[in-house]
Amino acid sequence: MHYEQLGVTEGDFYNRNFEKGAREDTMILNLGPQHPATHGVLRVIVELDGEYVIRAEPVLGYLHRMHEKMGEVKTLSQFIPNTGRIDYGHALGWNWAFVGAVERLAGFEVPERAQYIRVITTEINRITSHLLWWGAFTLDLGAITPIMYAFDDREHLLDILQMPTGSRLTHSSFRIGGVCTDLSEKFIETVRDFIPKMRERLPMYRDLVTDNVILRKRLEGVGVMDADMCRRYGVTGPVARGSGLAYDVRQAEHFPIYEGLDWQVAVRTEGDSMARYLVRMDEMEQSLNIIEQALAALPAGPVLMKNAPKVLWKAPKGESYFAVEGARGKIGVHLVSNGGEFAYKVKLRSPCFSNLSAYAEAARGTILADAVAILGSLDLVIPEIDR
Amino acid sequence: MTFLAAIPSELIHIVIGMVAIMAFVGIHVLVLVYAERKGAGHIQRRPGPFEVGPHGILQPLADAGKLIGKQLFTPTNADPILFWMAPVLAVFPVLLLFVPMPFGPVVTVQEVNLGLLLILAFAGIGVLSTMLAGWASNNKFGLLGAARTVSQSVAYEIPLLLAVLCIAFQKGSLNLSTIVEGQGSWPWQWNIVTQPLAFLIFLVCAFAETNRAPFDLPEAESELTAGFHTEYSGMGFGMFFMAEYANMVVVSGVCTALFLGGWKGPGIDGVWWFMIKVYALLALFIWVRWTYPRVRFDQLLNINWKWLIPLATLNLLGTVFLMKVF
Amino acid sequence: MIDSLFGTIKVQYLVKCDPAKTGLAWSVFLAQSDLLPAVKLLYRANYFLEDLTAIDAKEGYLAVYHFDHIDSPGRVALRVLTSHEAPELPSIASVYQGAEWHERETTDFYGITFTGNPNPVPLLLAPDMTEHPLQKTEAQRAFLWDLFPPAEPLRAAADFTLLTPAAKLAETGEA
Amino acid sequence: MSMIRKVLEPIGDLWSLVVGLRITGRNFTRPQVTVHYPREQVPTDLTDSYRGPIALVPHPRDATKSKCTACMICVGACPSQCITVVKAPAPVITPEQEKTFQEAEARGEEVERPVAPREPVIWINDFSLCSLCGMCVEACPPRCLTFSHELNAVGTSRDAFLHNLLIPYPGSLKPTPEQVQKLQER
Repeated sequence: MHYEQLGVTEGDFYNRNFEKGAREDTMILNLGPQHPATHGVLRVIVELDGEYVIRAEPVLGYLHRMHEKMGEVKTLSQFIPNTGRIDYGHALGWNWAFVGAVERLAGFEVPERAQYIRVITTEINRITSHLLWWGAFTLDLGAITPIMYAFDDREHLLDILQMPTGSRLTHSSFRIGGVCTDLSEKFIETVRDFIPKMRERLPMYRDLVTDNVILRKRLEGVGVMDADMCRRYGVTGPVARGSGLAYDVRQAEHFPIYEGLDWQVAVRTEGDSMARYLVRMDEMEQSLNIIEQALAALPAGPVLMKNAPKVLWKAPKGESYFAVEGARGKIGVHLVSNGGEFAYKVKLRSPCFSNLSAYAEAARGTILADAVAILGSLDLVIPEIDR
Repeated sequence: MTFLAAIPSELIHIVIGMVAIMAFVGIHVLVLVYAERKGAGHIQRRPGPFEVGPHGILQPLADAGKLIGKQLFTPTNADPILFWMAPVLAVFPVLLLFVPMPFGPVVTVQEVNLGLLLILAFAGIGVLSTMLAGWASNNKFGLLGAARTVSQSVAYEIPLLLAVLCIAFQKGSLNLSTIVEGQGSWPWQWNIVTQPLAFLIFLVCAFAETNRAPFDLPEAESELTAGFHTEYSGMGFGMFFMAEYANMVVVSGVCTALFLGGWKGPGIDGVWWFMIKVYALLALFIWVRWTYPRVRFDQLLNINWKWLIPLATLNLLGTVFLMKVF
Repeated sequence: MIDSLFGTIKVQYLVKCDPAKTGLAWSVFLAQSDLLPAVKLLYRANYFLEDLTAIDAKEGYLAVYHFDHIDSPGRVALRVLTSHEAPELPSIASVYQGAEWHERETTDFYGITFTGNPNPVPLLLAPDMTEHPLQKTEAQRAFLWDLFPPAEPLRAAADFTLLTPAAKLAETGEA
Repeated sequence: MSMIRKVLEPIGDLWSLVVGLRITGRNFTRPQVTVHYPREQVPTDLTDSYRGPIALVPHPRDATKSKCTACMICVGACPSQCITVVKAPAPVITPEQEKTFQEAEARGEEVERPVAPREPVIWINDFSLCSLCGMCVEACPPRCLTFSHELNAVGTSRDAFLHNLLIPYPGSLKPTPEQVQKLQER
């Protein structure tokens, strides 16, 4: 009421749009774009009846960079650094999806050693991503210490990942037809040393957080998503696997290296936040298994195919779709080429985008603290949603 | 000189006591801020404050200087009177709570017959300040924080009272000094041995009443940004901060007096035993905060209504029954 | 599988692709009116929506819907053409709620209107923005037959000429 | 049975709280993992793999020069257009020289006219735009570009990030004022 006297209409376009469906006796609250629980610049408008969330609507676009347009104005290999910046958590997954799409379009055969290196580095990157999520999620639930322990391990993993990729966050070490650097002896040695250390840390995480009664009571039965809901929203990744859908792109799309290794797809059937949590904790262990086996089976050979495309290389005409299991779900790159050095169309399928679209339904009727917990359990990386 | 002689010595006693309390609270807030940050740091395997002074020992002073230097900011459409009354109301009742605190055999500002009652009564004012702060800041997060405070504090005062009543019945007094006198020097002579359940209930309620993690819902950072003090800047925030730490000292002190034998201990009785026990409890407060996640609002109330109140009532009835029998 | 699933629908063009070469298992061209029935069939067959985008070509905007299956993976691409002048498509958000955001995103990028979208406001771009960044100029646009390499369709409508090169079309026209 | 479980469950729950306290307590006594940055540095074997701002590899025979031939491939490869390379101009031929050349040619001798040296005169990397992707390093035909391990590329102005690579790397990263001016004129 004061705002109208001041000549200010309350809220912006999205607020007014949201208010159209609101009840008279409720409070509309903007969580974000600057809010501790939204991990970046996501904004969620919620309609609250007391502490109960009646409706929620995520508002996106605060970190929109139009990567798909950049894909059309940069040559195919020049776009690789961009893919490392779509999702800061699991940059190599995006790297792989893009170079995979180009390789599939051109029909390139990637050297086997390069494929192994891709598997190893992507899995290390997946663990760093899950550790980041684990810390941030427990922070959402009010436990401040776990993130520090997670970052302790994550820093070691980033040191390791820095050896082949040269950077600590926005890795972009995959190239069309291979990878840019070979694994050093030191890398292999350090990873071998680190795996048992990490295996010792995981029980500590379990005792400190997973088994904690407060956390279990906060997550069990909260934000239940059933399999049908996952399908309707295109939810993938650990979120879908927490709802009993045993869908992992690593298995579903027949990745040659993964098929030769002994590992399981982590699945839980409860569909609540705790199931999503446990799936990710299991995945860290599975990733360690994969890394260990892949290191043991690492073949010798070149890491980049002969005649790997140069900057001004013209891709053949046609289209291709390549999907990778990212830390957050199915990363897909749809590439259409008209035979030029630029892509005619690049579509980046972001897992977080689809996962977040289910949030409005999952959060309906929950208490505000649960809404925050569900948001955290989806493992959102905002730059990936906005692209 | 005749003028001074005309002042009743009681009054001088109280004035000196109040000044001493203020100094005590001020120093303890600074020490606790440092201890908490250092403790959090070491639990998380980092150094904590390190740059200001040796091992960051001057960090609380620097923080205080920063807070004092900041602009005091009243949000648009806030109620300025209530808005600025709240932080004042948060700090001053807490100072009064130290009046009947039995630091040592003679080191008490004023022995009050109904000391326990006085502490419980004035502690209730803290809720009012939190509620006013949330309400007056014209902020939705603040409002939610205020609503949470009221239901949380009101609910948790019941088991707290019931737990305290057990001791009061057992010792037949509401005077804290008398209660301490009634306990022996050795740990097995303390009330915690006869009333372990009351001690646990008191401890849980103490966490809730002081808004400390895992019950820090009114200022739940990840949900309500900063809850009731979202809009406070500078010393307005600083006073809430002070009140929180002063409250911690008070509940630790009361807990020590009621359950842990107060100033009594093996060897020579005295203030040091009281302070050692208070610091141990404060360390527990800090330790717990950096270990657990936050409970949810309905769970918080469920713990209270479904567990603490029935248990406290049963405990009280049992105590009364046993006292009648023996 | 898809050809039997879409038995009741008048499919314009249906190709079985090699997933190792294109990543797709099936590529289907549909008329606008057949989109919603086809999507309903896919939903009943437990497919999930992967993404939705459009390709700006000379003939118009080609909206591309990617679906995949949890238990028997194989990507299905549904393609529907709409004109540059009045780009409009039926919304599938009533079947796949997740499509709501994808449609809003496509509206932002290409200016295609999805009739029936429950909340048709801009998603990623500013609400007051009128440009659609992924639209191409007429010179940049390519023909669809130029983008999609020729393939042997399992089913094709007689009047479907989108993927026939213009030269060939002229040839057959003369003949 | 369920009754017993109902009684035991809260005890187990409370025990999980004690376990949590034990873990944080144990960590309290362990040494810190923080590196006190200005006083300590991370070990150099970590920074050796770090890809910092690009630098020119010194020529094996003359360390003051590089093998760069100013072929401009790196300029085209860069996704962010952050590289500016200017070829050395052809030497100015004075009329007298020209005359001698012509005379020599008239005599039918082989004349070696001075040509532009195949080297850069300006080699500036705008580090504020660089994304450290390594496209230039990989594209360079004589392999004369490399990543430095410089962690502390900081500055207080935009000009400070115009790295002049012709000045040998462990030294000043700043271009000379004339070069900055030239760059701005272009």
